[in-house]
Amino acid sequence: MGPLELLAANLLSPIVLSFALGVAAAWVRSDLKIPDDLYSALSIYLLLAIGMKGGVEISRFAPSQIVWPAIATVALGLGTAILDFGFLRRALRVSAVDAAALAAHYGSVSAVTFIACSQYLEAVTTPAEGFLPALVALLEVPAILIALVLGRSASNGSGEPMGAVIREVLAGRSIVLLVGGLVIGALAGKERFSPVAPLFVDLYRGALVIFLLEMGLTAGRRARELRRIGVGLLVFAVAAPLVHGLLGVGAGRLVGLSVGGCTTLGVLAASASYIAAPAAVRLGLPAANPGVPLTLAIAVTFPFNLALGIPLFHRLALWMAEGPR
Amino acid sequence: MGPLELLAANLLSPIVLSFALGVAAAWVRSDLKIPDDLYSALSIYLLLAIGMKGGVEISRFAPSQIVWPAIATVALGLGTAILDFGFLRRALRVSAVDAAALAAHYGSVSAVTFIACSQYLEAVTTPAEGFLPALVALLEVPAILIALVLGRSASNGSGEPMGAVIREVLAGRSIVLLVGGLVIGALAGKERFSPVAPLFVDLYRGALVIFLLEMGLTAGRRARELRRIGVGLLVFAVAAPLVHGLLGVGAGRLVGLSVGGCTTLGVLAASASYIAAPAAVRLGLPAANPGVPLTLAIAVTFPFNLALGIPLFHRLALWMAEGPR
Amino acid sequence: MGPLELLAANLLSPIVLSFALGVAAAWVRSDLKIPDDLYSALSIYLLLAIGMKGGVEISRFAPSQIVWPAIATVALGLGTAILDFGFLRRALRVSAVDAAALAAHYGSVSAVTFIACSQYLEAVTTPAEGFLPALVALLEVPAILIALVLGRSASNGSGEPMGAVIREVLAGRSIVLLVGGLVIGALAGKERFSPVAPLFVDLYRGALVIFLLEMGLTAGRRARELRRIGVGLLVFAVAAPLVHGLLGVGAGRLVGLSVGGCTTLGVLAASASYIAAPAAVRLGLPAANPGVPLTLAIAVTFPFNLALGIPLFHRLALWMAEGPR
Amino acid sequence: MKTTPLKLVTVVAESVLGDRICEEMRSLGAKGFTVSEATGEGSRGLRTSELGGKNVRIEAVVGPDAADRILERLAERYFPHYAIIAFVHDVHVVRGDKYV
Amino acid sequence: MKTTPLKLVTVVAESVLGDRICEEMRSLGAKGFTVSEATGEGSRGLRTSELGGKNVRIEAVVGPDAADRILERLAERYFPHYAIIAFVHDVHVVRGDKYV
Amino acid sequence: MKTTPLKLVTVVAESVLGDRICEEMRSLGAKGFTVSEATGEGSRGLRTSELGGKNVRIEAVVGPDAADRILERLAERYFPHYAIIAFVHDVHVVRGDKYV
Ligand SMILES: Nc1ncnc2c1ncn2[C@@H]1O[C@H](COP(=O)(O)O)[C@@H](O)[C@H]1O
Ligand SMILES: Nc1ncnc2c1ncn2[C@@H]1O[C@H](COP(=O)(O)O)[C@@H](O)[C@H]1O
Ligand SMILES: Nc1ncnc2c1ncn2[C@@H]1O[C@H](COP(=O)(O)O)[C@@H](O)[C@H]1O
Ligand code: NA
Ligand code: NA
Ligand code: NA
Repeated sequence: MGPLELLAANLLSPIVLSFALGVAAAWVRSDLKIPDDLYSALSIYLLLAIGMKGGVEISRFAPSQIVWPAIATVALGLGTAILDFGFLRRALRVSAVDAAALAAHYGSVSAVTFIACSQYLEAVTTPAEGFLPALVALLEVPAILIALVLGRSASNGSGEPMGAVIREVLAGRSIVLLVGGLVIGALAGKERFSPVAPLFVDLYRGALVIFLLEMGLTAGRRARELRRIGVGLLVFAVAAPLVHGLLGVGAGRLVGLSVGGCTTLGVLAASASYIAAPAAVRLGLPAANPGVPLTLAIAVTFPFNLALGIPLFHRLALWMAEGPR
Repeated sequence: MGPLELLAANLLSPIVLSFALGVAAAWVRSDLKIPDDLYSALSIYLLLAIGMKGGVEISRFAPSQIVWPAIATVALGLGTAILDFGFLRRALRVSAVDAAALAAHYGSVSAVTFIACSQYLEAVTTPAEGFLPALVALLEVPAILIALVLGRSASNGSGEPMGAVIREVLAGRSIVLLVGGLVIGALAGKERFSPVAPLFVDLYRGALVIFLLEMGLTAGRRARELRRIGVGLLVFAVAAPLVHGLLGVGAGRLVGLSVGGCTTLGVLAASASYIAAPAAVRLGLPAANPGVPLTLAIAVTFPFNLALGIPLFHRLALWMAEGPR
Repeated sequence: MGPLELLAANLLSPIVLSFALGVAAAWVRSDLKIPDDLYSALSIYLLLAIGMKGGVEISRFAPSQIVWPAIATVALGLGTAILDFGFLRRALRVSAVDAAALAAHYGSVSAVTFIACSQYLEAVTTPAEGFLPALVALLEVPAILIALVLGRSASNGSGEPMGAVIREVLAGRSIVLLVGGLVIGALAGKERFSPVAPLFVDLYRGALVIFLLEMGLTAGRRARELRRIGVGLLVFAVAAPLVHGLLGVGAGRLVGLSVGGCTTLGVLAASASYIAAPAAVRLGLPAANPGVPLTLAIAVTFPFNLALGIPLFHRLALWMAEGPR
Repeated sequence: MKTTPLKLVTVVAESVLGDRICEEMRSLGAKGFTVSEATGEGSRGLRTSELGGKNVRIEAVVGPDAADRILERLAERYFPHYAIIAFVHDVHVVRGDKYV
Repeated sequence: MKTTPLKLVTVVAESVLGDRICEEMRSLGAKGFTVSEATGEGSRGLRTSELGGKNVRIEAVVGPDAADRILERLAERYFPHYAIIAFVHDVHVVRGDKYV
Repeated sequence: MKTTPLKLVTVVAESVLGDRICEEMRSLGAKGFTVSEATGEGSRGLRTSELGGKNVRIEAVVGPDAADRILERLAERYFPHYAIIAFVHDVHVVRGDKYV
């Protein structure tokens, strides 16, 4: 498939269309609402599923194969957060707490973007390393921590004590489910995992359709707030994923990941957190405006990555692997 | 299979039995309760699933094959609503607003009855046109609108402005999910739909079992209110589906639908709305008693169609197609 | 497989690991929370599923094959409850109402422990009689009733009238769903059940993983209360399942059940109720402390049976069948 | 706006009592009530939403006599053994004659 | 602690009115409101959580004039046809000038 | 019916504060509290139930001193940066000595 076909393939996938349906429903102010408990149930399910699937695969790799990608991932998290913080302070003159809040969101990761990327790679039959879910867990935390440190030192640190915030992040449900799933999968192994595969593997993609419907509804509702956000920040919400994605693909290449792996690392770096980061920032940097980063992450960066970023970083990874064709 | 066996096959299907279990549980005042969010989750799932499956199929038909069935469907919606309104006013001397409320419910459609009908047709291996889900969406709205107009002109129109009510109906969740699902299915196409089929196709019938358990619980609870409803209206709640069903099967025959298609159109016409119509009537005709139409639709007409109407209209469609045997 | 391998196989199964993850998450005070409605949805699903699967199988047995196991089951329920009550009164000097409350919990049954046992038997390819789910329903009620009678006569019966409590137990959701599912399965039969099997059979084990995550969270939270409970009761919470399990396996042997059947009857007798019993005891014996039996059942006895009891009673059943090897 | 001075009785209790308390209220003169879900903590420990541990929060607008009767009944029947709190305060109610 | 005496308006109504009542409140001077779910029973029968039968419970801290205007508007527009109850009482509010 | 006059403190706040506010209340003398879910709107915008945007509604029956201490603490620690409202009013409580 050429690049345009890959793009089309992505745009016409049920998950992207379902996201669009959610946006449209919010736009016509439909009374359609995904029940809160369904949303929670789906996120628990999806996080546990990627964890467990990753855990089952991870035993096939030697630790030595994983250590460099892991280091690259942590470096990406720290690097992109510091980069964003600096850029927002200097170029956009954002206050220290707000810059730190944005850096925490954008340096961290969105697990759903990761899942959408895996679906895309499956659809275009490009395999990726089985340990990638472990990298999602690794990428989630460092950016949040460094950003909180940056924001608090610049603002004389009001908010909860840093220790309490770190505890909150590490015991947060996305880490617990991802890491817990990895451990369960690794301990159970392929054979004992197979009886639960009908739920955790076969239904995975369908569940994502419903989850993205809710993401679309939320993005559509939040889109109304975009006009109150300055154009500088809107540009940031598109530029950041591009730059992060480029760094991510490059880092993947550097540590020897496959094309699928490079694509995934790029997409991970490009994605912005909307679960772990908001909660941590609210407690660690209460003076930061909580609405702006969340709106940008959900209503701009997430759809950007979902629709364009994924095929783009795939293209980039191909190009790095094979040279321009 | 002969007619009695078809009836038995229907009555012993898990979905009919599950409805009966719900009724029984309500009757013994069990503390069994389907959580609200599960009910909402299941209706979102079922509406999206019929939409998407219909959308995938619809591309196999030329628009010219669909246009006449579509016109017949709209005519059915308008016709049955006007018929009901006239009958209720004249024969039963129901007040204008209450007659209009009933006409809105009975002229519109119940998506779950449609699904039960599809299951039945599959079980008796009678195929039906793939575009029928689109007709569900088409049949939902016209009756509600005409009934509101009739009721409001007869009662000097209190309630929300008509424009607002129309907007509310069209942006209501059942239309959004059905039409949205159709569009997603049509755009994605069979191949891209297949990864999500394990959720949206394979689990469909099982999900219906749980949904009908809740319908049974609700019907059972509402059945207690039946004794406060006059016998005329009770007769209406059985006569209306019979007459509508006959008209629906006939209309299907007229526009050249298959036996399965005629059955389905009959069942659709015979079914009464309990989601879209109640909400619209509450806003458009607030003076109407909201309890009576809902109780009749759920506690009389729905079980009637589920248990008897579906095999009956199937029989009728067979008879029209093949003549009496 | 030798006994140690069987134990390992059980401890490394995804459901046991998932329970452990829940305990760990509660221990680190994670914000992970299974939504209430998801918990209810899963219990409805699991109860209905075991009921229906049992109902489909039950038609393959003659009533004469089931009557003795049924009698043994009722006797087990009554016997273990009376035994526990006497032991708690005499040996541990527990007050009459509290002893009765514990006897009601421990004489009754936990459906989830039954399910975990079925999974285990499948994993070790040991078949069990298809009518066992009916025994779960039978074992649930008698112990609760006899314990209430014992407790109320010893304490001059405050609380709701006994008739109301019995009604509440029999119309309780676990009985309604189990018995209702059995009837649906038996009436529908294998062929009509097959379209709903993808939901009720294939997803069963995966659903259990999520359910056990919640059980683990609850057990973990309740574990903090264990230090307030005397050591005598803690010993009871382990000794009771051992004694009951031994009686159960023996009773199974006596009435001619297979090794799988004996194991299951042992596990059923060893398990303690945490749904039906707590509700009934709260109404029938309001003076009893409701926290202690629930904490013991969930935080001690359930994990004990899940991790150790199941393989142990399997071993015991094997030994009784084949003699020591 | 013309309003009627009445009493609002609020009860929070373990959920197993929900239907019973509503029934008591009805029989003691409440013309209606509103129920919502809650969790809570009190002398009988944490009542989280876990397995059977939820609370119900019941409110009824009633006349002063009915308020008294309801509190009396609750105190007598449910306070000894169940997790429950009940309090009352004055409210001004639209179309208040409907509720006495 | 310095607090401001204000009014708390509480409305329980069938859920189809939820957004409309919030809108009315806003337009009549409420600077905010809190909404929760409820079920209930009243003269229009049981409003359980079944199909479309839930209630919303809306609270707004407002000044006395706004309270009056809100009750007036609700009584006029919604009391004739809808399942609804509304009442008001005095509260002491932290940082109360924010809400008038 | 003998009741004790006490204070009911009601707090509605963004949900991330839930556990913290309960903890503050406990440490300042509340013997119990009741928590429910809510959504709402205020000066910090709409707090719908979407992603992280819910509110908690916390009520505690306390003596007048504890009420004062609680409001003081909330005003000092949480009002500057968080979405929160707090108010207090008089209630008459059954078995009220339990709560002071
Ligand atoms: N001081 C209080 N203020 C508000 N609610 C309370 C208070 N004490 C108890 N409650 C509520 O009443 C329930 C039962 O209390 P108790 O009987 O003290 O365990 C608790 O779970 C709380 O929801
Ligand atoms: N006396 C009352 N006390 C508390 N809530 C009430 C009362 N009467 C009615 N309600 C609530 O208001 C709703 C509508 O009442 P109604 O318009 O009387 O049917 C009911 O569903 C209850 O939630
Ligand atoms: N005037 C009000 N009346 C009732 N609740 C309010 C009011 N203002 C704010 N709230 C609640 O308090 C939360 C936080 O308010 P705020 O800090 O003003 O954004 C809102 O989400 C509402 O739930
Ligand atoms: Na990132
Ligand atoms: Na119809
Ligand atoms: Na037992």
